[in-house]
Amino acid sequence: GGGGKPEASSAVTKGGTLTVLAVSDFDHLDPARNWTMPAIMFGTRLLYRTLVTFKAGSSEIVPDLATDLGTSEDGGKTWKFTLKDGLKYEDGTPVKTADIKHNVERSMAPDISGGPDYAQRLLVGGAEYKGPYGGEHLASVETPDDKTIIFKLKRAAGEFPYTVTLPTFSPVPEAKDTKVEYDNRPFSTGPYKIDGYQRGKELVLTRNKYWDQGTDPVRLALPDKIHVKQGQDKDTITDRLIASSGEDATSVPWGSAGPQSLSKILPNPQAKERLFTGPTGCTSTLVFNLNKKPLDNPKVRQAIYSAIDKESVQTAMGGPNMADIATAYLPPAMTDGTKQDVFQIPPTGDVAKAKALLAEAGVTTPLKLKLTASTGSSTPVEVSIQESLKKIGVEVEINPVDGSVYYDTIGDQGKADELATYGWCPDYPNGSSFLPPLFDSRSVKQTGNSGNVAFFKDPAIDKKIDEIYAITDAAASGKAWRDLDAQIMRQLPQAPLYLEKRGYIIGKNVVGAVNHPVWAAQLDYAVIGVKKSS
Amino acid sequence: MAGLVVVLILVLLAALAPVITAWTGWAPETFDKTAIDPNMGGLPKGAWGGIGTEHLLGVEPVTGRDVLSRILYGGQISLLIAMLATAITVVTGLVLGLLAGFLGGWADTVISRIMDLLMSFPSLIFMIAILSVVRDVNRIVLLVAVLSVFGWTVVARIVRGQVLTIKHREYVEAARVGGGMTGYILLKEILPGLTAPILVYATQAVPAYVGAEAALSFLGVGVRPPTPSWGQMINNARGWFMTDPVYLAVPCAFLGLTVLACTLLGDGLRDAFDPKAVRA
Amino acid sequence: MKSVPAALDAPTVPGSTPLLEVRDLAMRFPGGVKAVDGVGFEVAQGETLGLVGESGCGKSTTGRMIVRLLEPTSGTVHLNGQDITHLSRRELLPLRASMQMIFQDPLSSLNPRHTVSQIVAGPRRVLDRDQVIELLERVGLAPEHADRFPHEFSGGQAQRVGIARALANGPELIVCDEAVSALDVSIRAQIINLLSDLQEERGLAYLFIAHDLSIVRHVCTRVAVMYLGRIVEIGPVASLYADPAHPYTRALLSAVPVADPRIEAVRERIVLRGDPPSPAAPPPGCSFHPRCALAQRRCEVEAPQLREVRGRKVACHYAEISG
Amino acid sequence: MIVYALRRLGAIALIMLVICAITFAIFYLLPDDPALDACGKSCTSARLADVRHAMGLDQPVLTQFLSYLSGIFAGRTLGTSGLDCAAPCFGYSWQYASPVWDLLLDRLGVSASLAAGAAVLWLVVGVLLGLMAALRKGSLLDRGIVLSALATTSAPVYLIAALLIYFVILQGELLPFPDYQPVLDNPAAWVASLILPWITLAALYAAMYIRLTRASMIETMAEPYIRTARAKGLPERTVVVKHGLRSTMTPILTIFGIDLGGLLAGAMITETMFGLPGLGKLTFDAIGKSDQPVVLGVTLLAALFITLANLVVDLLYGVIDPRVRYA
Amino acid sequence: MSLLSVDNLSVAFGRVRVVDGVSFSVDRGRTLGIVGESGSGKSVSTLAIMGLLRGASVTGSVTFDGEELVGAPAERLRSLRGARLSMIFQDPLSSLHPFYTVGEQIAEAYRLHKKASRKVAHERAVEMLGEVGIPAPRRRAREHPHRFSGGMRQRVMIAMALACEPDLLIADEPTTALDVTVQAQILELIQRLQSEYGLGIIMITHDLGVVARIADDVLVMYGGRAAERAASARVFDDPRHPYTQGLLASVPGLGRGTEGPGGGRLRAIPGNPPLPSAFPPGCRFHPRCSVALDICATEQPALLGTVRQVACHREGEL
Ligand SMILES: Nc1ncnc2c1ncn2[C@@H]1O[C@H](COP(=O)(O)OP(=O)(O)OP(=O)(O)O)[C@@H](O)[C@H]1O
Ligand SMILES: Nc1ncnc2c1ncn2[C@@H]1O[C@H](COP(=O)(O)OP(=O)(O)OP(=O)(O)O)[C@@H](O)[C@H]1O
Ligand SMILES: [Mg+2]
Ligand SMILES: [Mg+2]
Repeated sequence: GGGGKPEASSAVTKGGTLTVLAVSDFDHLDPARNWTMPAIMFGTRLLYRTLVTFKAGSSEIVPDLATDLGTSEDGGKTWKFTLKDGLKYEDGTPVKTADIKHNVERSMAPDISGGPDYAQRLLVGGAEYKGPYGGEHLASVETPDDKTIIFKLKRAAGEFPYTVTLPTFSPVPEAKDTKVEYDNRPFSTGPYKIDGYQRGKELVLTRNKYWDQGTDPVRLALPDKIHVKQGQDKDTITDRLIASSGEDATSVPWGSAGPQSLSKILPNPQAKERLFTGPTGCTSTLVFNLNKKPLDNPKVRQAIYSAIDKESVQTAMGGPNMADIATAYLPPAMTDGTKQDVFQIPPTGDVAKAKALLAEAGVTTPLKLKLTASTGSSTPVEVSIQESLKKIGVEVEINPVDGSVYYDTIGDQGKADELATYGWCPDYPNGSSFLPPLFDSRSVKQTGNSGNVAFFKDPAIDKKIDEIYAITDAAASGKAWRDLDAQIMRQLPQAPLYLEKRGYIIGKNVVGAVNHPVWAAQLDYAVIGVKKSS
Repeated sequence: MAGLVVVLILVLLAALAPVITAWTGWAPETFDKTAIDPNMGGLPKGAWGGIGTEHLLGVEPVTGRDVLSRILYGGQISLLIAMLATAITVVTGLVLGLLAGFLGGWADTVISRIMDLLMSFPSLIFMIAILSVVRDVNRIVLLVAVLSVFGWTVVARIVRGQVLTIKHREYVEAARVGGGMTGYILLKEILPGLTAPILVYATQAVPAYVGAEAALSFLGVGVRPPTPSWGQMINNARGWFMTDPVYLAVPCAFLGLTVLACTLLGDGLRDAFDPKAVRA
Repeated sequence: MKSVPAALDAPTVPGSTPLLEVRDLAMRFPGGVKAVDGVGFEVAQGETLGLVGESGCGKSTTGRMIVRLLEPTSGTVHLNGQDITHLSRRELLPLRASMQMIFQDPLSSLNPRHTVSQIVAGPRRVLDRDQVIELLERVGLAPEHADRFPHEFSGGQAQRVGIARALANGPELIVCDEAVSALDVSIRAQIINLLSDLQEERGLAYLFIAHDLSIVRHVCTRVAVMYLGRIVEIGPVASLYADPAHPYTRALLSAVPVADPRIEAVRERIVLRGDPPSPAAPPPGCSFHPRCALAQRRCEVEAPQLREVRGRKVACHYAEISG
Repeated sequence: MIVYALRRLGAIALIMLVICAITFAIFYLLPDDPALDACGKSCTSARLADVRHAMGLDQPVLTQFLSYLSGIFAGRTLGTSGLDCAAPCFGYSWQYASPVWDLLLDRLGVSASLAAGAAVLWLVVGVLLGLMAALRKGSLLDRGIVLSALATTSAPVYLIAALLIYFVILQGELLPFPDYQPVLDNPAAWVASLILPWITLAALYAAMYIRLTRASMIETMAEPYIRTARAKGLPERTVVVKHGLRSTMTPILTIFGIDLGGLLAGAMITETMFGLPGLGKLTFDAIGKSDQPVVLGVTLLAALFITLANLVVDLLYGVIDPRVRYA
Repeated sequence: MSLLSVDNLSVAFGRVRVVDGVSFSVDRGRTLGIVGESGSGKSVSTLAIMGLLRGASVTGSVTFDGEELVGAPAERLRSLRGARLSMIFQDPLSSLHPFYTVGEQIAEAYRLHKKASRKVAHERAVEMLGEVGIPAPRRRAREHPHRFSGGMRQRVMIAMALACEPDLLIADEPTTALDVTVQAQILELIQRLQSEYGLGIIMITHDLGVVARIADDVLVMYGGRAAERAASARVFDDPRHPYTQGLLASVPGLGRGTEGPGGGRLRAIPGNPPLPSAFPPGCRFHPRCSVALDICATEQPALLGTVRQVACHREGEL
């Protein structure tokens, strides 16, 4: 338990107003519905505390509301947490475990839709439960007293301490529950409370005087006020921050800088200094539809993988500032930084090897394959793959599909083309949030697949997954997931392409900016502050 | 007629896009990694947006795709959409306007009410809503359809108004007295009088639709990549205009040129169709 | 083409059907405008009937109903004894040949986008090019005019084209709606001469609508005077001009200025009071009574019927004393 | 006139009903399912059915439509958790967790400010320049004005906005970035925050109005009654302003009404570029998030404005032009 | 001295000279009738006098009450217009502004020239409406022109022209658009007002009957030039110019009793009037003239004579 305080000279920078320039509103701030990466961070860093959370700028977990990272006595099927003393809401009333249970329950109500579904999937009886508003309660969450909460799970889950970093596991007192409209004004346990929220226009946060820094190992709560201005134009935000004049000097962007922004920032040393870039923790892949011939042959998959010029793909993404080259599924944040690379193909591809593999597999060229591409996203990537494969006699036809039906199309065994581009971002930096969704054969359905869109089925892998689930020791499970990554990689149901990075340019007078590796490289609002503009 | 010449050149360029790109060697989708600087966010190498002997109008940032090639193919799409939409609005508007004005009575009532209704629609909202919600439909067809649905009323209004005045002209009555049947009167007496205003309208509608396509692309509901269109190019280039102004200037220049040429063409046509103008 | 000598005073040879017979013709426009209200007359072959009256009294409406540009509200139009009032456009086609119209504004009655030969040949292309040229020459135009467009013509020339178009079908009756009103004095005389030459040559009958009484006197055999949608007096030119029986006819005649200062200086003039009332709200009784010097009580309540007075028909209660 | 106005209002009500029905039907028929968006990332079919039920989307379209209509007049309760939406209830935005009507009212101020200011600007600039061009027809000034109008028409709105932002705010630092303030709070800040959006929005219209005014004025100045005014010995200024301009304004007024009515929601690009939280921006965001109640609400509001603007114009027309009589 | 004397007035639009050396004069209480075919330059001459032609070059001399108007400052002409020189036009509907009440339109000039208050000017407007024979003038002054009939509108125009008690009234075809009965009313009105106010009048018309009825002197114009100018009785009794003769012969007489009903041909002038852009050389009438000589095709005849002036080479022979 209990991590140390992050080292920042808070004395110098406490106070002031931090302005956040955003293109649009948060999808949801209701902790039961908040499931978009940076928004989870915004909510849990500033407005509601969870049982466990991440350290500033790090993927390491520390207890937040809870006194420790949770204990399990039956190999990970039952988890128990105890609340710290002196935790209060913004009106001074004490935080009770029943409030956490209430929020977990309401996250399963159909009205309160859209939030993370881990609780629903893991808790006993979660799948059938329809929320507390009809008067029913979930027996698998027990609150024997105001300080203790016990979760009973369907399966062993060694990663559960990570799961409870999600906002589902923050308290919402029943008395303050305005149901759907809670989204507009979550009741604060964090260092700030909502002073005004006009959705799509602005959100103003001011200090929550009942928040006690003494109970909080992570949050510094430097600015007196946080002002989120929504509805700004994307390109204009970058221009304003480069100029960084007036109020813009104490502003940060909500969204990351695109290539066109980078082209403005990078040549300008004064602006480049203020660019903070970090990995998103997501891995982008090329999916092979294993139902289709000749992609059922691992040799063919390996040939295609070998032919891809990943450097070209990287360029299409906006260059090294926007993406790193991926050689494994698990992003570096989950491999303790060790770089795994099973095949050791050079970044620009190995055409000779690819051709040899194709020949070995007995494939006659030209081979015609279809690649589904979302019209809304980065088609340049698909085009660069098309160019690469041309060199080994594989003719790729790009099949553009509207962005809104893209996932439906590739997740449908009847509709999916041979190839598709895909990406996976874990909800927390634990292999359980990454490899099982992508490769567990038990989740494969006829339609509506998400994650395992290669339709990969290997009982050995499924078995291995269950084994790792039960490991409660963090280091041991980490190692187990890495080995599984390599094992799956050898079969290559999906080909890792790149690891997306995101950069944020901050105003001149913003201090303490650090990208958070868990939440899509977004600046960590726990420690950010502003200098008094002198 | 400078307008006509420029319009013809633009149309010809767009139509010959495959030939020209075969000659320059750059297809609209082909990447040129060597033309851009990946460490500068993908900015084209060279001062003028990568303009040089290799890429005559420079390259697209990030991808290094050839701007000339994309302009030509984009022109195909932009002009195709604009011309199709114009053709459909003109034909629909003409037919319905003629019917309403000429037949009068209930036909007029029904058509006029439909026009009232369509004109009361906040068309932009509606277009965006439909364009964003309808999926998996050919975007070009959809764009043309949506633009046409709200566009024809303008033509119909012009035509109806003209028909109402022309219908009682003495020369139309003279044709009636001379035994002209409805078809003859519509086609030979009334329609020729409409050609001038309609053609002038059409020359204004084409650039307007190019602009509308561009605006819809800006709002994210226009033509989807990888298909290029001028509007989409301008939209993409907007964020680059400080670091790569040429990339923005090129499609803007083509759009502006189209508008200007069409306006001049419209003025020219107006004169050419004025029976009082001297015939060469 | 048969040629019939111009009938003078006798409109119809007893027993034979007149070329045109109009009975009780009425036209009511939307808004309750009684533009024409029970008009009846006959036109014999080869004769010219003048139709005069103030602006808005329904002359054009009458003419347009006869050529079926307007559908009458009630009443009948007989052409050569055949009732054409309600024939469909197609049924009317064979009859179009015998009935034509010449319009007031020569330029606007020619389609600016058609050549003269297209215009003259007509929608049904009844003439070939040679015949068109022949006809153009007859109305005083040159063969090279055939390929010109209307805007290249002066008013007089354009009216000649209009006349040629009317002649193309070989009509028996031509409705001339103010056919010369828009023309200059010297040109007007040319056109009138042309019309009377053609009448003589081809035995045409004219319904000559005009407001210029001196021209009507010159070209017509009989005249009908209209007031507010009705005929108030109809009869042979000579007697009507010499001795008008209706007070309105007299006022109308006296208002026409004469191109002779000496006559003008001594002429007795009846200047009518006020304006013609609107056909939407005609006065009760005799519609002329508010402006009439002879009006009595009776005129305010009882509408006079057309009756025989001094060899013509007059609609006035006091026609006898107004002589 | 009053009878006429009332009859027109009746027709407007009918048009609104039809628009409402059509819009409703289109959204219902289209494959875009708002429940799918609300359901979230990992949505099972059972969960989706629950969400659909909670949002009332599982009812027949006619039932939904009728309850929508009755909600406008009587208010209604929505969802399984019993949300209250008071009359006038134009639906409920699940995205913003707010009755649509409240959202519309909230955004109206910005859009009205933007539209009104831009309208005044383009009317003044357009008519003045058009007038100058007309009175100096054929001169260098005329050509200059006509050409710049033409150039402006061919410049996309977002380009104008981008250039203004870059040169006036970022490079010139002449103005702070627009941060909308209601006019009553701080009139100076209101103007400062809207001046560039006004220019952006007005530019295209001003160009159109220049051409319109010019053509109309040239026509009017050839009217015989202008000759009469001159024959009376009136000074040229009186002739132009009192006799010429007044007639010229009639056709312009008609188009102005139509443009103004359509502007309310048509300022999407301008609002987006300048981050103004108006109705256009609301719509744009709502469309992006399949927030159909909001789109429906804005559509109705905008249609109402268009029809009302037309009515006002027609009535004004009667006041300006005494020949127009309404029965 | 004449009230208005016009001497050698020429007007050209660009290189096209549409009026060429026209001279005439008008005295107080007298009426000059100008007749001629369409395009013969009647309107242009009078508009030139009023200073209302834009973009035309006007040469010659126009003296009004001793004051030279050609080349006078625009401001001076403006102060005369409407005050001492008035004009009425052919189409009374389009010549009245549709948006202002007739009272306002009449009062406007009065306020300007007489520096009168709004109220006084309105009273004057009402008075003038009564004067021109409009019943219930006080009520009608507040109505808009479209509520008036054609004849009434022309009365309004006359009231407007005479409100400031001008010295000269130019009437450009004031009755052409009107019915004969209404025309008779208007002519009578003009004559009455002339004797009341002692007006000098220029009456432009196509209609020889109108000239015969009210003109004291007649100017016959052809192709932008004066063909004949004399006292009215002389012109009608004994026209000297072949064009004048032709013109008179073209009109079927109502009171002359020469032609029978439905009978006879009119003696029409052949051909068409020339366009200003293609005026024939020499005498402009010669292509249509039945008595033309060779000289007529080359030499322009001068307007000669004292009591009567005729511009014809054969003047005196015929
Ligand atoms: N289509 C129509 N709709 C309504 N009223 C009409 C229509 N046509 C004519 N009228 C009215 O009918 C009346 C008679 O019109 P008509 O044209 O027959 O008169 P007219 O005697 O020919 O007059 P003018 O000498 O002015 O040509 C007028 O009051 C006119 O306003
Ligand atoms: N503003 C102008 N510019 C050029 N030519 C003009 C202009 N005004 C008149 N004209 C020409 O001058 C000639 C004389 O015109 P004017 O109006 O004086 O004729 P008019 O005798 O009054 O004829 P009408 O009887 O038709 O009124 C015409 O040929 C006309 O085309
Ligand atoms: Mg008529
Ligand atoms: Mg004239």
